[in-house]
Amino acid sequence: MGAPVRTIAAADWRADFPALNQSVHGQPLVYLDSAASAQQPGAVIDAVARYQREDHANVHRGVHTLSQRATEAYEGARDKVREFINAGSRTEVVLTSGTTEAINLVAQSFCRPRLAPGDKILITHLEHHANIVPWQLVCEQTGAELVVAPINDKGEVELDRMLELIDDKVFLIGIAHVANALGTVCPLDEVIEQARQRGIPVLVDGAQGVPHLDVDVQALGCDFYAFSGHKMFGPTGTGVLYGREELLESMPPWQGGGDMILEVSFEKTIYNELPYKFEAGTPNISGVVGLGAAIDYLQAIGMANIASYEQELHDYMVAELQKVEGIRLIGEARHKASAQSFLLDDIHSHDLGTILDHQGVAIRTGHHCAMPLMQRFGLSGTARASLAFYNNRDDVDRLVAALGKAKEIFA
Amino acid sequence: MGAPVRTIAAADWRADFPALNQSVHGQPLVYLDSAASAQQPGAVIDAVARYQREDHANVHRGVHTLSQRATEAYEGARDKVREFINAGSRTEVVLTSGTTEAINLVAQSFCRPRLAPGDKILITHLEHHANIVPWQLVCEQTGAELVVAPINDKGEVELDRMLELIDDKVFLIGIAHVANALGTVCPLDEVIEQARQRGIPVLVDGAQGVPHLDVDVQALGCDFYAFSGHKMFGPTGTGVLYGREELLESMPPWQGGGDMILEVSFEKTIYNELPYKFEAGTPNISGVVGLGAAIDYLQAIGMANIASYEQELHDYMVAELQKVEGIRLIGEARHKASAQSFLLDDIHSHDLGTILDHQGVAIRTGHHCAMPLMQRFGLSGTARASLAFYNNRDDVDRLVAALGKAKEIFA
Amino acid sequence: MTATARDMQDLYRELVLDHSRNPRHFGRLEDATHTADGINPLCGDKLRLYLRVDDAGNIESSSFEGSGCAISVASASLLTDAVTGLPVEQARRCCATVAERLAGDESAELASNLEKLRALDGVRQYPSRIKCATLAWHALRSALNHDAVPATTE
Amino acid sequence: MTATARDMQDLYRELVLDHSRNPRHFGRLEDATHTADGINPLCGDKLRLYLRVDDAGNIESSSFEGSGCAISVASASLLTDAVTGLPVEQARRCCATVAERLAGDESAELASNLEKLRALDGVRQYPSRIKCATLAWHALRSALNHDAVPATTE
Ligand SMILES: Cc1ncc(COP(=O)(O)O)c(C=O)c1O
Ligand SMILES: Cc1ncc(COP(=O)(O)O)c(C=O)c1O
Repeated sequence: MGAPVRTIAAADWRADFPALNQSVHGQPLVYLDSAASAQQPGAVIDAVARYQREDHANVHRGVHTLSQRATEAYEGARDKVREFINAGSRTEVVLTSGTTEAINLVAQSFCRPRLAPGDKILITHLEHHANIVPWQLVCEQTGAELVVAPINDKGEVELDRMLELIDDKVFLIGIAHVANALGTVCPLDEVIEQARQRGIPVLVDGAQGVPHLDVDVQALGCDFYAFSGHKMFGPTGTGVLYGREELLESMPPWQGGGDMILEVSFEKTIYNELPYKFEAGTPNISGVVGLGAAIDYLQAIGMANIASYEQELHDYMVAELQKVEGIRLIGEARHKASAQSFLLDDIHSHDLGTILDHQGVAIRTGHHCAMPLMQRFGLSGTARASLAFYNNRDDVDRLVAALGKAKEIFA
Repeated sequence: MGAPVRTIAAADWRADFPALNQSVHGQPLVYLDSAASAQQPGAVIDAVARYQREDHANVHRGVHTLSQRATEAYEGARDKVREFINAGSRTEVVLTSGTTEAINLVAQSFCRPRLAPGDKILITHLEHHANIVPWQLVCEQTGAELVVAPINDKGEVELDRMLELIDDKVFLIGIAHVANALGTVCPLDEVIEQARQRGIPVLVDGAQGVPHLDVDVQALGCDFYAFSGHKMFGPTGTGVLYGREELLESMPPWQGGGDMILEVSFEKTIYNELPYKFEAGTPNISGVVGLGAAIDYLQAIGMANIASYEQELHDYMVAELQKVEGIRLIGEARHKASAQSFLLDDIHSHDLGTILDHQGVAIRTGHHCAMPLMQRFGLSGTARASLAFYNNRDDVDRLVAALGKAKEIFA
Repeated sequence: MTATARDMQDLYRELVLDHSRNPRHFGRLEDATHTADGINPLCGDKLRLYLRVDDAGNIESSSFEGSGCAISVASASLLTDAVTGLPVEQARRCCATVAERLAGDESAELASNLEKLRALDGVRQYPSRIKCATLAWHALRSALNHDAVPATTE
Repeated sequence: MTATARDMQDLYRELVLDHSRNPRHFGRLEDATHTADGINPLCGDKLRLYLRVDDAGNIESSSFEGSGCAISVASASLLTDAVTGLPVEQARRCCATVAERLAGDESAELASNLEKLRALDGVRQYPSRIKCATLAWHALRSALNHDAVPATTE
């Protein structure tokens, strides 16, 4: 469990992140794009480099010392993940290349063999493409139907209407923990509660949940929870699919190769136990070692501390942005985390991005891999500032000042 | 093209690899397990760390400076891969998490939608599980049949019999460039020539080819070529599927998510162009940057130099091993690269591995993810020493001396 | 004026802002003989270009519609100004010249009809924005080639 | 004698080498009442354990067949020596004791029938080999539980 909640100056943490200590276009960098990918603390960068300098070998099948060390490092990281999200068992922690692969795995291995025409996959209107396209593909392959729960003008899931859509034809529900484009925190408890009553599995896209909230998959009661290492201050090419053991057991392997089998002959192949059944081939060993180091780093601060620090900073950002003349906030849900989308006057978000970058302020612009959401708001894109615990009020002030400059240029 | 062939002391190169400069059980490490996973030069380790310290952000969709730098680094590495294997175009270079994913991609996206009962996939008896199980899975899914070309007692593909098996029912041929367990270099030219005459696509599993040979996919004339970064001195979690553009164009996407689409709506999704259509989600950016650095490193030495240096060392290793009383070499193909499998007296390979490790000599023992091959030889496993260009004659001498100690203990 | 503002005004020159706010030849061209879509997936710019080519092979008129950033809209607007009246072959050459110029090739001299495109020179310092500036020109080439798939800038 | 040889002789003690070369109770047990497979996927060790349990719940006889490294074969051979004649419940407890002992728990005292298993203490320094030493004991537990799936050591 995390450390007790305390108030700490973000500067303490910021200094741990080498990439934040640089200038861009002659200005100290203000990094407000963590929702796309987060920076890494030096501890993670060093853990990966140290692993490569001292311990690297292939895992699982080696009797020699380096292979043994590599296996311990890799499997040790799995244990850290288990503890971090409070999974019941390490067999429920499947290591993947990212959220996207994790969701595709569920679509192809859990859903594809069982879906029939008339079945439905239910998602919401604010999902990232990673929680849309895999379902579109499997619906096309099986004749099932993709059903979309609506959102309101604030960017909140319309809970009542979503609950109404949960009928016996729904085979699986996919829902974001936190929406990447708008920062909306979704009503997981209510959706999961209703789904459970009908025995419908729920996959939570936790890519934006894990970096900002204290996640406990058993308390949530979800069946699958997917997230990415690179959004939680770890390496790219790493990710996790948490799955309830009973469901994972029932699924055929997705990819074939080394490590996911116990025994291969041309006549018959016996698959390995969980979680290895779903980890074909040499895994991203150094990346997973880095992911373990990221978890150590986060645990030392405590996710509850991070969540409360960020909440305060998010509120400050929203308040400051609202003071900017000509701004239009997109996404005004009651519960939000990290991200805030907006438009300024009639300046195209892409132009805004360039002008802010020129002042050292990095934001993301465009559709944020959530085109249906953009269509819902009649937009082709937004500007989005997203926070991590290494940001502070100065960063927000710099953002606001930079918006002022943009207005000048487009005056 | 590589530098002109010259003779260089491997010591020059060895010093570039930090992990090799350590002791294990009090003895200087002799690393003879590169076929499982290779060590990285400092240049690769540093490139990854530098990228994380200075340039990291998500790729492709960002307008700000870091995102721009990350995109250039990532796409720049793709260009290096293209040049390294002489692909015709960067659109033919799909970045994957490894050989295993690359082969699964072809099985699922190229084969699955087109295979019908009665069709055949032809492989050989010396394949790695990564070039067996994906075909078993897709055969099960489609009713196609997996056909296996035999090998002889030396561990060579029986070419005549393989060519006979290439009939019009063969939909695709999967064959290793170099067999990982035995080191056999396969007769690609003849197989590809025959396959082309009948218009049958050939996938080459190049996991053990690329680290040791000068690979030119256009000269080979294969349709797909798959390999892993971690076996060519780059990071784990990276790999490449080279595919001829015409074939890649004809294939539906495999995984869904961000980056592999141009436009998403709930009604209709337009997939992105090659190679992005096959790269769903945030890629392993830092890993690919490291892969690019590995290629730079290899190009500076020249693959032709590496191949000729290793050939000489391999011959020396075989000659020295043959002098050991009680040894039985497994794999005596005329053309070999890197690996040599063997048995010593009736010492189980696992025990041998421990005894050698205790003397600082790291080899691999067991089935090497090639169980059908082991069955072919009536073995449950072998000991395998595999070379890279950072090994030298001293390493071989230490191996031979360590085998002597093993004989003493089991005397 | 700060350095930032100055640099930025080099990118967002008066002419660019003017063309982006008041794009010329904006809208659908009835009885177009050539048309093509341009998509910049990175930032969501989307435009459709229309041309009417007469029997002699001259571009009689041109127009575009769609939405995008200031740079892509201004570039499309400048394009329609520049190519209207040109023989097809000359318009094709313009695509190449502009692409080279925006990619930073100083030797790519701009013919008089392309003079105003100098206003876009500022993008050269912003690699991610070059694609915005060239989008319309890619679409022009597609239109002239009667390509079926949308031009993209990747 | 070199340090290496000494350390290695701590792992490969005479007793271990003897049991691995001349495994006791090797072969199929006809009229077995309990049987289980053990697989160590990491190194290819594979064995099948047979037990005949009488009506009073005592292990009347036991045997094993299969192939594996010296450690796993010796451990299986020692197992059959140790559990033959034991009541089932006591054999079950042995599985736990041996597992703890091999995992390095010094306090896991070995009853007299398990005395000889001290010979395997050397594996504790070789984490990858502990699985070899425990494989047969995992299979024993599976057999007593009548598990359908092979015991593995992961
Ligand atoms: C010949 C061969 N093919 C495929 C693979 C699988 O590569 P990876 O585990 O990197 O996906 C290997 C590596 O073990 C190999 O040696
Ligand atoms: C909510 C959400 N889901 C899924 C993803 C996909 O994650 P990745 O690209 O790491 O696979 C992202 C990240 O872009 C995201 O924000």
